[in-house]
Amino acid sequence: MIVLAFLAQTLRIAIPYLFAASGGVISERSGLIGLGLEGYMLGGAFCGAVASYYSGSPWVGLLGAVAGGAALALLYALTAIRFRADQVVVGIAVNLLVTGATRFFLRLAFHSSANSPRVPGFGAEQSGTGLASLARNPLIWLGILAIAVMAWLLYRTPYGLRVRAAGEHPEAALSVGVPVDRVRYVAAALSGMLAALGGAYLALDQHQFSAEMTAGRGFIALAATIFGRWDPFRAALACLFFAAAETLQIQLQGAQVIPSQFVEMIPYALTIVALAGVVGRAVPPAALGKATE
Amino acid sequence: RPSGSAQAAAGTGSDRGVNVGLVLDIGGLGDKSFNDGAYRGAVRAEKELGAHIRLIEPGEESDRESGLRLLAAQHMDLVIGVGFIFTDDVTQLAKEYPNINFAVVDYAIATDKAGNPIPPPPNVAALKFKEEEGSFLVGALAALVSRSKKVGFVGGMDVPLIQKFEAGYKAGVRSVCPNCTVISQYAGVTPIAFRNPGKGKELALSQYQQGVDVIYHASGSTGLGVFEAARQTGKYAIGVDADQYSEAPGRVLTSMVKGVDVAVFDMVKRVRDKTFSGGIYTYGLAQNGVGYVYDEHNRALIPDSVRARVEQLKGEIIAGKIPVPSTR
Amino acid sequence: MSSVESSASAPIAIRLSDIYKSFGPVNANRGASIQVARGEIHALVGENGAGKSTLMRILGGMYAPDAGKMEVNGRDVTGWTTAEAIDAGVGMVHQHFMLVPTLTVAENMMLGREPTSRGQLDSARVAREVTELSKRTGLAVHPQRKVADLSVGEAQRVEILKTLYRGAKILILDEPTAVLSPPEIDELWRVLRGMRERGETIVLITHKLDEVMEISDTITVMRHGQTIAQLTTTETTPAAIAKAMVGRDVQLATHYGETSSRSLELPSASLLEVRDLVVDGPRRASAVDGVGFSIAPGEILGIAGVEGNGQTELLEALAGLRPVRSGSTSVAGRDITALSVKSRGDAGLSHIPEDRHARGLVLDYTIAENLILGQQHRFTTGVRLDNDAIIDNARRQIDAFDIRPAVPSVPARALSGGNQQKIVIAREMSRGFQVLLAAQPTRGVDVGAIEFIHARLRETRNAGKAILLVSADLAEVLALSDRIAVMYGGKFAAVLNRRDASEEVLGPYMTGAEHAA
Amino acid sequence: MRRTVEEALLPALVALLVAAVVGDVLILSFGQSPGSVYRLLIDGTWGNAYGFGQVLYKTTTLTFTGLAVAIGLRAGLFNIGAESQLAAGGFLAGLAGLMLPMGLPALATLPIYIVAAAAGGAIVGGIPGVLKARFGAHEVITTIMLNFIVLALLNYLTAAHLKVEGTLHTAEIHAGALPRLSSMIGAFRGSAANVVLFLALITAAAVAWFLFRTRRGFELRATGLQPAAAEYGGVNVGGVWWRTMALSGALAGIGGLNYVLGYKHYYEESFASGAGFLGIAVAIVGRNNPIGVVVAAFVFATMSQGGLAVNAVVPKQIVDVLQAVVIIAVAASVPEVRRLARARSAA
Ligand SMILES: Nc1ncnc2c1ncn2[C@@H]1O[C@H](COP(=O)(O)OP(=O)(O)OP(=O)(O)O)[C@@H](O)[C@H]1O
Ligand SMILES: Nc1ncnc2c1ncn2[C@@H]1O[C@H](COP(=O)(O)OP(=O)(O)OP(=O)(O)O)[C@@H](O)[C@H]1O
Ligand SMILES: [Mg+2]
Ligand SMILES: [Mg+2]
Repeated sequence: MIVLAFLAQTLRIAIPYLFAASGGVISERSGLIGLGLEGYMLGGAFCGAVASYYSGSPWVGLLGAVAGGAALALLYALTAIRFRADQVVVGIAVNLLVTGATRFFLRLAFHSSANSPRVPGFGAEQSGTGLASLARNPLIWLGILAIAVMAWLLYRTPYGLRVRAAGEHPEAALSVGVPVDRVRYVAAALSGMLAALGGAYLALDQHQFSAEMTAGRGFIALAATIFGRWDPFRAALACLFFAAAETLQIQLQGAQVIPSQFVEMIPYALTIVALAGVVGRAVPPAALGKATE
Repeated sequence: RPSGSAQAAAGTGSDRGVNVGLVLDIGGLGDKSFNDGAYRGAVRAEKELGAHIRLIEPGEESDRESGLRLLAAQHMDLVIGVGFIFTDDVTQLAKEYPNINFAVVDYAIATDKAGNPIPPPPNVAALKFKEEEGSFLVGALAALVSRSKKVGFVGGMDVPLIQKFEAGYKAGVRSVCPNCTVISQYAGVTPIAFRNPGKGKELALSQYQQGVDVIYHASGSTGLGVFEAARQTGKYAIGVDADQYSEAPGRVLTSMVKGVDVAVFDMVKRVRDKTFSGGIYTYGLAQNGVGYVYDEHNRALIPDSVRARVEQLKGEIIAGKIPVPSTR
Repeated sequence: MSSVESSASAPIAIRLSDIYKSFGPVNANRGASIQVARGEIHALVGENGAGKSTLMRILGGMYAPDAGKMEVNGRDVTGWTTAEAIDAGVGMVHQHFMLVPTLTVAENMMLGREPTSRGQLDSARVAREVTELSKRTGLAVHPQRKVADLSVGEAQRVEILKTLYRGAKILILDEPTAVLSPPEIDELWRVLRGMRERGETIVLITHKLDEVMEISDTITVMRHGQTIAQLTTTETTPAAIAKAMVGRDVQLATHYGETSSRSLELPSASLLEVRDLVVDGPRRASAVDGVGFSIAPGEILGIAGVEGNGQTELLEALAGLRPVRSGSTSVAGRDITALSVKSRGDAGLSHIPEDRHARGLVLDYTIAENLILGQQHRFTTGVRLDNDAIIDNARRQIDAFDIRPAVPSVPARALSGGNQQKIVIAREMSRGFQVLLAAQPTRGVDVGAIEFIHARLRETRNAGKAILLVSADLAEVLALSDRIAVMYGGKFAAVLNRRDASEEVLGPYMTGAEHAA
Repeated sequence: MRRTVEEALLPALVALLVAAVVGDVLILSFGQSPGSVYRLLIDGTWGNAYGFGQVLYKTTTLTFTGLAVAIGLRAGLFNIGAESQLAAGGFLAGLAGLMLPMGLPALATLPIYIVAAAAGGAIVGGIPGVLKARFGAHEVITTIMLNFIVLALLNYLTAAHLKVEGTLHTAEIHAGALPRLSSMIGAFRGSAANVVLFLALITAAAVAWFLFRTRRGFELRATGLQPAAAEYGGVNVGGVWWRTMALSGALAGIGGLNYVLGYKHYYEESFASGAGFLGIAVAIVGRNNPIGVVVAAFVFATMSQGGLAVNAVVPKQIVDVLQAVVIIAVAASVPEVRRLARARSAA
C-alpha cells in the first residue's frame, strides 16, 4: 500500500521529466544543446492551457501545447542552424523569452500575471490517488510511451541513425547525402513538442496555467539527459530516480530528516558527479553545440 | 518642491479623487488570493470613492523600493505595499515623504532589544491581520468535519507569516479534538514556493493518501494544486485569503477569508475622509477582518451542530476567553 | 589549358569545365577543368593547397561550384548534392575519414540510404550484403564492430566498401595511401584494378609520383587552383610531372648540401638524449613504443616514415604536449622529462609544430603577438607585457624572414600559408635554444619559401645546435639530415648514416618489411 | 579598423530594430500607443535624477556579472553561474559585515568586503573550473547545476541560521556602510546608486588592462581562441581554465556588494535573481569587451528600470520579452555580420 502510493507519486512526478528528457535526448543526440527545454515546457504549459480553455477540450489543449513547443524549438533551431548563433546564448534567451511572454499574454488574455482561469484537463474528479487513477490520465501513458518511442526512433529507424550521425560527425553524414540541417530541425521540433507535452501535463493536471509553473523542471530533465548519458532508457531511469528523491522528500517532510534544500540539490549534484566521471564518463555527442559549415 | 502631494493629502474637496498607488507582492495580479484581495479593495474604492488606482508589479528585489518611490514621486495620496516584504522599504520611505500616506499589508512589527514593539512611522498604517484567529476557526471546523480524525496543512514558503496560519489552525484542531493528527507541510523555502501548484498537488495527494480528509492551505498559487487534489480524491480542502469556493465547487469546505480588500478600501476611505492616521490597525475576528465562509455554497457541507460549535468558539475568541497562539 | 586529349575512344565519365570555387578570400579553384574517360584510373596531382580536394568535393556534391560546368556520363550535373551524386554512382573516399566513430561498420555503411523493413532499419540485410560485398572485393570487415575500434587500414577499407555498397561506378579517392602500410597499399591497388576491369572509373589524388606511375592511366596536374596539364602516364616521367606541379625545373635527385660525415657512434656530448620513450596516442596505446636516440651538437637527425607511425606522438611528447608513459628525455644534460612546456623552452628546446593552424599560431592574434607566443614571459615587465619590445621584436623578425605583409598589427589569419609558416619558423629560430624539433617545416609552403626554410635549418645546424626533423617528404629528410631514422609502428626500424641512405634503402624499413636494431 | 567598428555596431543596431518592432506589436496589442510608452520609459529612466540613479545602480550589478561572463568567454568558457556567484559574493560580504565591529569607517571595511565577496564568487566559480580542468566536465552544465545547489545552500544557511524573524534578510550591518551617490550629488536622493558604481568602472578598466596588457591576459585570450596553440605556447590550459572561472566568479561575487553593502546593508534572500542571466546578455551585446560591457549594462539597466516606469500602463513583462529578443537578435546577427564583412573584404 505504502509502496504503491510511493510508486504512484514517483510516476506522477516523473511524467513531465520523462517527456522533457526524451526531448532532451533527441535534441542533444542531433547536436543541438537542450538548454531551452525549460522554455519549451513552460510554453507548452501555457499554450496547452489556453488552447484547452478556448476549445473546451484538453485534447485540443495538447495540440496547442505541441504547436507552441515546436514553434519555440524551431525558433531556437533557426537561430542556431541558419544563423549559427551560439546555442548556449539562444537557449537561455528562449527561457527568458517564454517566462516574460507567458506572463504578458496571461495579462493580455486573462488580466492576471499569475494564473489562468480553470481550463478543461485530464485529471478526473474523484479518481483517487492510487495507480488506478493514474491509468485514467492519457498523459501518463503518453509519457511512458515517449521514452519507448524515442528509443525505437533513435536506434531502430533510418531517421534515428541520421540523428546519431548528425550529432557525432555531421560532415560524415553530409558526405553520404544526409541533410544534416533538416535532421536537426526535425529533432529540435520533436524535442520542443515532447517538452511541451511535459508542460501540458502540468497545466492540464492542474486545470490551469500558473506563471513559472515548471519551476526548473526543464533543467532537471536536462540533468537526466546527461545523467542518462544521452540514452532514452538510462535518461528515463534518471528521471525516475530524481522523482523518487522528490517523493521521498514529500513523504519524509514531516519527519524533518534532512532539510528540504538538500533534497532539492540531489539531481543537480548527481549531474555534476556524472560529468566529473565518477560513475562512468559522460561523453557528449562530439558535435554537440557546433554549427555545420 | 513636491507641494502637490501635500495639497492632495490636505485635500480641497472630494471632486478630486484620491490617488492610490498599489505595489503588489511577488505573486502578482491574479494569484486568486492575497494580491487579488488587495486589488479588489482598490477597484471597489475606485468605483465607490472615485479613487484613481496605479498598479505596479515589481520584478527583482531592488524594484520593490523603486516601485514605491515612483508612486511617491507621482504625488500619490496613499501608497500601499502589499506584503510583509515591503515593511523595511516603506518604513524608510515614509520618513522621506512625510506628506504621503503609506500602508503595508501584513506589516512586520519589529521589536527593540527589550522586546517591545517598535511602532511604525506616523504616516504609515500597519495592517495586521489575526490570521491565527481565522485559522483557528477553520481548524476547529476541519476537525469537527473530519471522519478520519486526520487533517492536513499545506504552507507556501516556510516563513513566520505562514507559520501563523499553521499555529492557529493546529490550535483550532486541538481545541475540539485533542487526539486528532495534523500533518503540516511546506512547499519550499523560497518565494517560488507560492507559485508551484504541481508541488502543492503532490503534497496534498500524499496527505490524502495517508488518510487526511481535510487540508487547509496557505500557499498562494501553490494551493491551487491542493484544490486539484481535493477534486481528484473527493476529499475536502479549505481556502485561504479569499473565498476560494469556485476552485473546487463542492470540495471546498470553507475558506479562511482575510479582509485585505476591506482593509485596503478602509485605508482609501480614511484618506479621502482625511481621517487617516498612522499606527497599527488590527483586523481580527472582532473587527470582521478575518473570518470563515459560511454561505449557500458550503452550507450543505457543514452540519448545523458544527456551525454552532464554531460560532461559539468565535464568540469566545472575540471575548478573549481563548488565547490563540501565533507561533508554532 | 588542357593539352592532351585522352587517347582512347572510351566515353567520357567525368567532365568538369572551368570550375571556380572560393572560400572567403581563398580561391581554391580558379578555372579548373578535368576530363576522365570511363574505365580508367586517373591520377590528380598537385602541391598542397593546389585545390585538388576542393575540385573533387565539388564533383562529389559536397560543394557547389561558384562557376563552371559539371558533366557526369554526359549529363549536366552542375551543383548537384551529395545525395544526387551518390544516386548517380559517384562515391568519394575523403582525405579525412568520413566515418562516424560511435556507429558500427554496418550503420556507417547504410547511413544516408538506409534499407528498411516495416519502417525499421533492416540491419540484418545490411550485414548480409556487406559480408557478400566484402567477399567479392576481398576487403575484409566486421559489420558489427564499432568504427572507433578500427585501425586506420580497416577504416580505409570501410570507406571504400561504403562507396561500393552504394553502387559507386565512379570512385574518387583522396590521398588514400598516406596512412596505409605497403601490404595495405597493394591490396588497394588490387581492388582498384579489379574495378577498372569491370569498367568502373577511378580518380586518385596522391602526392606520391611512384604511385601515379604504377597505377594510373592518365594524369591531371593542378597548381594554384588551376589544372595546368593533362598527361598520359605511359608517355610521361616523374620529372615531367614534378615540373608541371611546381612550375619550374626541380631536381628530383635532391642536392644534399654539404652533408656531414659524422659516424654513427653516439657522440660523447649529445644535446638531445632520449631513452626508452613510451607514449600513448589517441588511437592506440604505445604509439611510441620504446624509442631511444641522441643528437649531437651540429647534427640533424631526420625521421622518415609513413604518417601515423608515432612521429606526431614522439614530437609532442618531447615538446611536453603529451604525457609519456615511461622513458626519459634530457636537453644539454638536463633531465626535462617532468618539465612543463614553458620550462622546456627555457631549458633550450624549440619546436616547429606540424600543424600551424591548430598549434603553431593563434590565427586571430597579430603577427607581432604570434611572434612571441611561447616566449610571452620574456616580453614582460612585472605583470605587464612590454609592447615596445614586442613591436621591436616583430619588426626585426619580419625583416629577417621576409614576412609579408610587413605590418606587425595584421592578424595571422590574413596571411598566406607560406607567410604563416615563416612566422612560426622566425619565432622558433630566434629564441635562445639548443635543440630544435622541426615537424613538417615546409608543409604547404611554396618552393621559394622551402629553399629559404631549408637554408635556415642548415645554418642552425652549422651553428652547433641539434635538430630533430620529422617530415613526410622523404626527399626533404634526405636533403637535410646527417642521420636518418625510420619510424615504423612506434619504433625506430632503422637508424642510418646519411651516406648509407637512399629512397631504395629506406623504403623497405618504412613499410615494415625490414627491421634493424 | 572600420570593419571592426561595423562588426561591433551592426548587430546592436539589428537587435534594436527587431526589439523595436516586437515592442511596438506588444504595446499595441495591449491597446497602448508605443510612442507614449517609450516616452514614459525614457522619462522614468534618463528623464529624472532618481530614475537615472536607479539605472546607474542596476548598471553596477550588471557590469560585474557582464564582466564575469565576458572574461570567461574570452578564455573560451561559458559561465552560466554568475547568478549564484553573485549571491555567494553578497552572502560572504554580508557575513563579513555582520562580524566586523560597528562603526568601522568605510575606508577600512571596503577592502575586507571586496575580498569576502570575491572569495564567495571565486569558490562557486572555481569549482566548475576545476571540474573542467581536471575531468573535462562541461562548465555550461556544471555552472547551471551549481546555481541550483548554491542558491539552495544559501537559502538554507539564511533561513536556518541568519534570518531576522519576520523577514527574509539577515540583521542589519553596522560596520562601515558604503556611501550612496546621493551623499555626494543631492539630486540622486533616494536612488540606490552607490560608490560600488565606481568600483565597477574601475574593475572594467582593470579587466581591460588585464586582458589586453598583461601576460596572463595574453595567455587567457590565446586559450580562448585556440587552446591547442596556447598549450603549445607554454600555457597551462587547465590552469587558465580554473583560474579564469575563479576570477569570473570573483567578479560576479563583487557585484554582490552593490545590493548588500551599497544599498540594503543586509543580505537578503534571492537578491541576485535575474542579474546573473542578464550578465550573459550584457557580455554578448558588449562583445566581451569591458567597455562594451559597461555600455551594454547601462542599456539593459535602462530597460529594466524602464519596465518599472511603464508598469502602470503596460505589463513590465514586455521588457523581459524585449531583453530576450535583443539577446537572440545579437546572437543570431553576430556570425552573419562577420561572414558578410569577410566576404566583402574578399571582393
Ligand atoms: N572548407 C574550406 N574553407 C576554407 N578554405 C578552404 C576550405 N577547403 C579548402 N580550403 C582552402 O582552399 C585551398 C585548396 O585546398 P584543397 O584542400 O583543395 O587543396 P589540396 O590540393 O587538396 O591540398 P592537400 O594536398 O594539402 O590536400 C587551400 O588554401 C585551403 O586552405
Ligand atoms: N582570412 C583571410 N583574411 C584576409 N586575407 C586572407 C585570408 N586568408 C588568406 N588571405 C589572403 O589571400 C591570399 C592567398 O592566400 P593563399 O594561402 O592561397 O596564398 P599562397 O598563394 O598559397 O601563398 P604562399 O605561397 O605564401 O602560401 C594571401 O595573400 C592572403 O593575404
Ligand atoms: Mg587535399
Ligand atoms: Mg599556400
